[in-house]
Amino acid sequence: MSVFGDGLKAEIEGFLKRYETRRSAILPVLHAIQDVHGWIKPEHIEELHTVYGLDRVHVKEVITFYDIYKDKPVRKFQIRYCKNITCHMLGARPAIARIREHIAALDAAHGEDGAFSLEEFPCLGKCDGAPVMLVNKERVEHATVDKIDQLLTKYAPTVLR
Amino acid sequence: MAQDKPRIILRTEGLANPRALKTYIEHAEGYTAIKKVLGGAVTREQLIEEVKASGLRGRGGAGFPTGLKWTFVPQSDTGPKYLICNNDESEPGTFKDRHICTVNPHQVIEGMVLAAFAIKANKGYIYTRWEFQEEIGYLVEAIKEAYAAGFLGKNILGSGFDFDLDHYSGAGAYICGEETGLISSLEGKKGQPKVKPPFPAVSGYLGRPTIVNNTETLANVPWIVNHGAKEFRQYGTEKSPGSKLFSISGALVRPGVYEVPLGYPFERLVQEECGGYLPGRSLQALIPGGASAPLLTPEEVKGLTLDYEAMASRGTMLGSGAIMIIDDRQVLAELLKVTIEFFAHESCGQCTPCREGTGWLNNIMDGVLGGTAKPDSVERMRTVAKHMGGKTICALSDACAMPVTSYVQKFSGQLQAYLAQAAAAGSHVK
Amino acid sequence: MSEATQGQGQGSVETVTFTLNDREITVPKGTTVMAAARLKDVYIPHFCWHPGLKIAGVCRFCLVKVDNRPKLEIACNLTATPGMKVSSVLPEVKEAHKWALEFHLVNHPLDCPICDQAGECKLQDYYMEVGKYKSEMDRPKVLKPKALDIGSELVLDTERCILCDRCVRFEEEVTKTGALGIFNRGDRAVVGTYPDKKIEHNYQDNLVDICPVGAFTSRDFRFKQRVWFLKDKPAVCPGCSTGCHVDVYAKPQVRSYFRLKPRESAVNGFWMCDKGRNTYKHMNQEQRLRFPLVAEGTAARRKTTVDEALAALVGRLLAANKEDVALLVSAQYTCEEYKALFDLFVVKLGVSKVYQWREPTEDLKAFDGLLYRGDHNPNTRGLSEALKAAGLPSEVKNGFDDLVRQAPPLVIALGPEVAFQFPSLPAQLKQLEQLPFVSLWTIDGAAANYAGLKHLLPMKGFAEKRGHYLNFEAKVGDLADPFPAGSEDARDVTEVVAALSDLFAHSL
Amino acid sequence: MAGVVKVALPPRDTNLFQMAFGYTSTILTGMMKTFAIFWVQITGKEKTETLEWPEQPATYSDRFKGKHFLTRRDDGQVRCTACFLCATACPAECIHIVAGQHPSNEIEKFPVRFEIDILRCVFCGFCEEACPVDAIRLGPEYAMSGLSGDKWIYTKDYLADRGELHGGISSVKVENEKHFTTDHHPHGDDLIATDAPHMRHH
Repeated sequence: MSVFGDGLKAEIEGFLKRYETRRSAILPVLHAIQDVHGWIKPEHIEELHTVYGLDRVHVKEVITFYDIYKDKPVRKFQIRYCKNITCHMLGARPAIARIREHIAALDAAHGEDGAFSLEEFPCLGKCDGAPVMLVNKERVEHATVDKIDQLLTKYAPTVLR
Repeated sequence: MAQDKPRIILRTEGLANPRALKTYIEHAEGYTAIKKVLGGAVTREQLIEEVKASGLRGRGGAGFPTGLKWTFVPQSDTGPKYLICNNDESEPGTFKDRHICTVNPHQVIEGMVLAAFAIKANKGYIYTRWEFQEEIGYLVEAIKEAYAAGFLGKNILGSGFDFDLDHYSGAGAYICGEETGLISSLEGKKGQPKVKPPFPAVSGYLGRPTIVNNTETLANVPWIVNHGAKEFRQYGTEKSPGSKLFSISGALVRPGVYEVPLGYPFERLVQEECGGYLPGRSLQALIPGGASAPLLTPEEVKGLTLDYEAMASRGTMLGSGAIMIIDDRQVLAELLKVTIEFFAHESCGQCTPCREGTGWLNNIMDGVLGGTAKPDSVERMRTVAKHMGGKTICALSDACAMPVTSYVQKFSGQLQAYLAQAAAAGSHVK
Repeated sequence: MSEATQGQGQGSVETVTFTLNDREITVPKGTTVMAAARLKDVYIPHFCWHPGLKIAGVCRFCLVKVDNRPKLEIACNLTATPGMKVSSVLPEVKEAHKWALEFHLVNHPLDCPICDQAGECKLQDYYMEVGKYKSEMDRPKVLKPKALDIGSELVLDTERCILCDRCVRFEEEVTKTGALGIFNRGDRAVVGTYPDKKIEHNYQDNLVDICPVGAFTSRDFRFKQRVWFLKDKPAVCPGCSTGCHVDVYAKPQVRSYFRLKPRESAVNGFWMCDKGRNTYKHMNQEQRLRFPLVAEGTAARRKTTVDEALAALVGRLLAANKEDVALLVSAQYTCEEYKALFDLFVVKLGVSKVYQWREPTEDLKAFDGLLYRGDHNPNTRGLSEALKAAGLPSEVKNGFDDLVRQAPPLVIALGPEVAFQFPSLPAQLKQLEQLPFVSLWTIDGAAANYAGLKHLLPMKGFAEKRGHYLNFEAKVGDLADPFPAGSEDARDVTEVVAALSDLFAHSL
Repeated sequence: MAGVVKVALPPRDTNLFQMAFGYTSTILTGMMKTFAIFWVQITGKEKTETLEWPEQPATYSDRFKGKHFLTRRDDGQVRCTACFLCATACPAECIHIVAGQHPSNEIEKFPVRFEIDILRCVFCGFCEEACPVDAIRLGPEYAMSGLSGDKWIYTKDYLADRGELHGGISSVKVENEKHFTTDHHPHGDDLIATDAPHMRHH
C-alpha cells in the first residue's frame, strides 16, 4: 500500500520519467509531495527509496539543504516573511514582531497547533513591494505592521477573535 | 541618436494582456527572429558573430560576454548539450527577471531557441526560484503556448531543428543562482557549486556541455537578431552596450524595474523614473549591485552612471542591476547584520573559508549588536573578510566579504560608535 | 585506482615539465600539481584531497601561487602545464595556509585531550607547521552532536568534523554503499547517515584512516592508547589471500598490539577490510599460547621450556618409523617456514604423509569485489609451491579428514594463526585430541583448553617473524621488520626446525 | 682574537703570619656568632625556628610539590579525562592510566584506572604542568614514609579521596570549559592561590 495517494503516485512517476536521470526528479517530486501533504514524512522518504529508487541519503540531503522543504509537521498557514535588506529598511522587523505576538496569543488560546507558523525568510525577490511575505504560496506585498492584523484576519477570521 | 529609453526587453510592458503569445507576436516582432535564423537567412556562425559583435554581456551579475561564452562549447562534441536559463534571481535586491516573466516571457523563450540553435542544444531548462510561484505559472503557460504554436518541440518551423524546453523549480537556496550550483540542483543534488575546471560549457549538466544564461541576457538575443548588433550598440556605452533592467528599491516614491540604456545617470533614474526619495528622506548609502556589492557613500554617488565601468572605477560592481537605496533613517550596523546573516544562512557549506567565515562574521555581528563583542571586533571583521575572499569555488565567500569590507572601511565610525554604545548599554534590542 | 582519473596517464609517455618551488619536475601529461608533488615527495598541505578518491576541492587548503595568475589556486585541481611556475612556499601562500587552518579551527571543539586522533591529526600537524599563532576566534562555537554510534566499528563526532567530504566520497566511490551524506548547509552542515541507519560493511575502519581529523574514530581502538606511545612496522595481513600490506601498531615494551592500518601498495591500494584489522588480537598476551605444554607418558600435561619440549618431540620422532609420522600444515605460515619444514621432514627424514589443514566451510571463489577473499589464508599459493618443490601433491585440498581417518601415531600440526577465520577449529581440535600423539604448533591460546593435545609449541605471530607470503595472484608480501615476539618462548617454524635438526644431529 | 678578556690571577698568599691570623680570626668570629645565638635562644630571649616534628606539624607552601592528588568535578567525579598527557610528560614513567568510555557522553573519556608508582616519582611536577584540565596537582603533603608492606602505588581512589583531602578538592577552573581561549592561562596565579585550602588547616 502506497503512502502516496493515486494522484500523487502518478505525478511522481511522471516526474521520474520526465528528466534525464531519476535523481533529477528529486526536487519536483518533493515539491509534489509537500503540496499534498504539507511536509515530507519519513515514510515518504522510505517509499521513495524502496519503491522509486531515490536514495534516502540523497533525498535527506536535499530536504535539509533547501529552505522550502520541511521534514517536520507544518501548520495550516505558513508565513514566510522576508527579512532582507529592503524589507528590513521598510519595516520588516516590527511586522515580524507583531506576527509573533499573534502566534503567541493563538498558541496560548488554542494550544500548539495554531493556524499560523512564521519563518523569517532570507529573501523573497520582490523588493519593490517591500516588506513582503508569503502566506503558503500567496505573495502579500507591503505587509507593514499596521496592516498585519487585517491581513491575518483575512486568512483565519475566526481564530483571531 | 536613437531613442533615449529603448524598449529592447520590456516590449510588451503596459499593453493589455502583455504575457500572451498574441501580444508578443503582434506588438514585439514576436518569433520573427527564429524565423529568420531557422529559415536559413542567418547561419549559426553568423548568429554567434552577431551576438559577439553586439557586445552583449551576461546580465546575471558577472558581465561575461555572451557570444564568447557560447563559443566555449566544444564544436566536435556530437552528444547531447543543454541550455539552461538561469531564472533563479536570488541576489537580494534583484527582481528584474521576475518582472520579465510577468511582462514578456515569450521573448525569453525565443531567446532560448536562438541560443540553443547557436550551441546545438536540443534540450533546455528554465530554472526559477520557488518563491516566484506566480511567475512559474506564467512561464509554464508561455511554454505551453509556444509548443502549441510550434515554436518549441521537434522540427521547429520545419527547419529540422529540435528544441525541448522544460521548467524546473528551485527550493529556496541562493547558491542555486551560481551556474554550477544551479546545475547541481537540476541534477537533483544539493545546490553546491562544482569545482572548476572543467567549466560547464565543457562538462555541465550530467557531465555534458551546458550553457547557463541569465533570463535578461537571453531576452536580448531576439532583438539583436532582428535589429542587428550595430543598432544594439547605439544604446549604452562603448564597453557596456545595450539597455539594462534595473531593480531599484528602498525609500522611493516608485520603486520597481526600469529599462534604461547602460550608462544612464543614477540621479536621473531616481528622479525621473522613481519619482524621487520618499518625503523627508535622503541618501545615506547606496548598494548599487545587490547585497554582495560594496557600498557607495553619497559622495561617491555624485555623477554616478549605471554601467560596468563606472562601478568598477568606484570599487564596486553593477552586478545584476539591483540598486538599493539606504536612506538616512537606517542603522547601518543592523543592515550589515542582515547582509551577513543572509550569506551565513545561504553558504552551501562546501568550502571551509566560506562556511566558517560567513558564520564567524555573523557570530561577531551578534556580539556587536548584543553588546558582547570585543572592542577590536570591527578590525577582526576586516581581517576575516580579507582572508575569506578569492579562495573558494564560487563567489559567495567574496559576496559576503565585499560588503563587509566596504561597510568597515567607509562607515567604521558608525560601527565603532554603535559598538561602544551597545557595550555601554550592555544589551541591544533584538 | 582513481589516481588514474586524476590524470596520471595510462601507458602514455607524453610528459609535462613545470617548476614547483624552483625545482623542475617532469610528470605524465594531465597530472595535477598535487599529484605531481606527491610523486616527487613535495608536500603540499591538504585535507580533502586523497589519492584514492575523486577531487572535491572544498577544503581550500592546498592553495599555491602560479606565476602570472592573480589569485592563489588549489593544487589538487590544477593541471600542470608546460613551463608553469608554481610555489607552495611563498610568504603569501604560507599566510593563506595559516588562514585556511584558522577557518578550519573556528568551530572545531579542540577536545584533543579526549580525541583518539590526537598525535596523528592533520589539524595538529598543520598547526605545528604553519601555525602556532594566536587564534582570533573569541566567540562561542557552533555545537554539534558528539560520540554518535554510526556503525559497528565506528564512532562519529560531528563537532570535530571539518566537512572535507572524504568519507562521503569513500562511501560513494569505493564501497559504493553511499551510506553517508552531508546534511543541512553553511556552518550547520553535519556529516552522517540517514537517521537510524548505520554503516554496515566490511570496510568501515577505512573511514577512520581517511578522516584527517578525529571525527571518525575506531570503536576497537577507542581510548586504548595514545598513538604517540605506539610503534609501527610494516607487515602483511594474514586474514585472507589478498595479503593487504599493512602497518602493525604495537607497544613493544608491554608486548601489546593495538591495531593494523593499511599501507599503500599495488595489492590493496589505500584500503583494507575490517576483518583483516582484527588479525592483531591473537598476538596479544591474553589470547596467545605463551609457553610449551607437554604431557610425558601418562603424566598430566605441564608447562615446560622450549628446549625440553623439543627434546621430547625429538625423542618421539627418533622412536617412530617415518611411515608413522604425518604433517598437518595450515596455509598461514611463510614460504621460508614451509621450505625449512619440508627440507627436514620430507627431504631429510623421508616423511611422505603431508596433509593440508583447511577450513572445511571455506568458499575459495568468494570475493567481495574489493579486497576480501574467500580463501582466509595468506599463503595458500606459498604452501602449494613448497609442496610442489618437495615433490608432493600441491593442489589445494583439505586433508584434515583424511588425516583423522588414517590416525597416524605421530602428527606434527602447524595450526592456523588467525583462529577466528577457522570457525571449525574447535571441532577439529577435538578430533585431534583423539589421535595418539599430536604436536600442535600454534599461537592460539585456546588450544590449551584441549587437554588431550599432548604437545603444544607456542608460535610467533605474523608481525614477529621474517619471511614471505604469496597472495592469490602470487604477488610477494614481505614480512621484513619483525617486532620482538610477544612471548619469550614463541618461535617460528624455521627456528623450531633448526633446533630439531641440531637435536637430530646430536642424537645420531 | 677580540673576544678574549684577560683576567688577573688571584693574589697568592705568601706571608704565613698573615694567613694564620686571617683564617683563625674568621673561625673565631663564626664561633662567636654561634655562641651568641645559642645564648639568646637558651635564655629564651629569641624564639627558636626548630620544630619538634612530628609532634609539631610543619606546613609547606601550597606550591610545594609533594604528594599528588586528583581534583574533582562538582558532582564528585574526578576531573581527569584520561588524556595521557601527564603519563607522556612524566620522565620517570610512573603514571599508569587505563581509559574507558564514560556512561555520560558529556564526559566521554575517563580514567578507569589511574595509578602513580610513587617510588619512581621524582616530584618534578611535569604532570601538573601537562594537564590540560587541571586534574592532577602536587600538594603540600611531604611525609610519605612507610613500611615495606604499605602500598606504594597510589590508586585513583586514593589520589582523589584520601583522608587528608577532606572529601576531595575541586578546581577553580570552569568545568565545562573545554576550549582554552587565548587570554586564559590554565596555570595562572588564580589557580595556585586557591587550589588547596584544605591543606592549610592540618
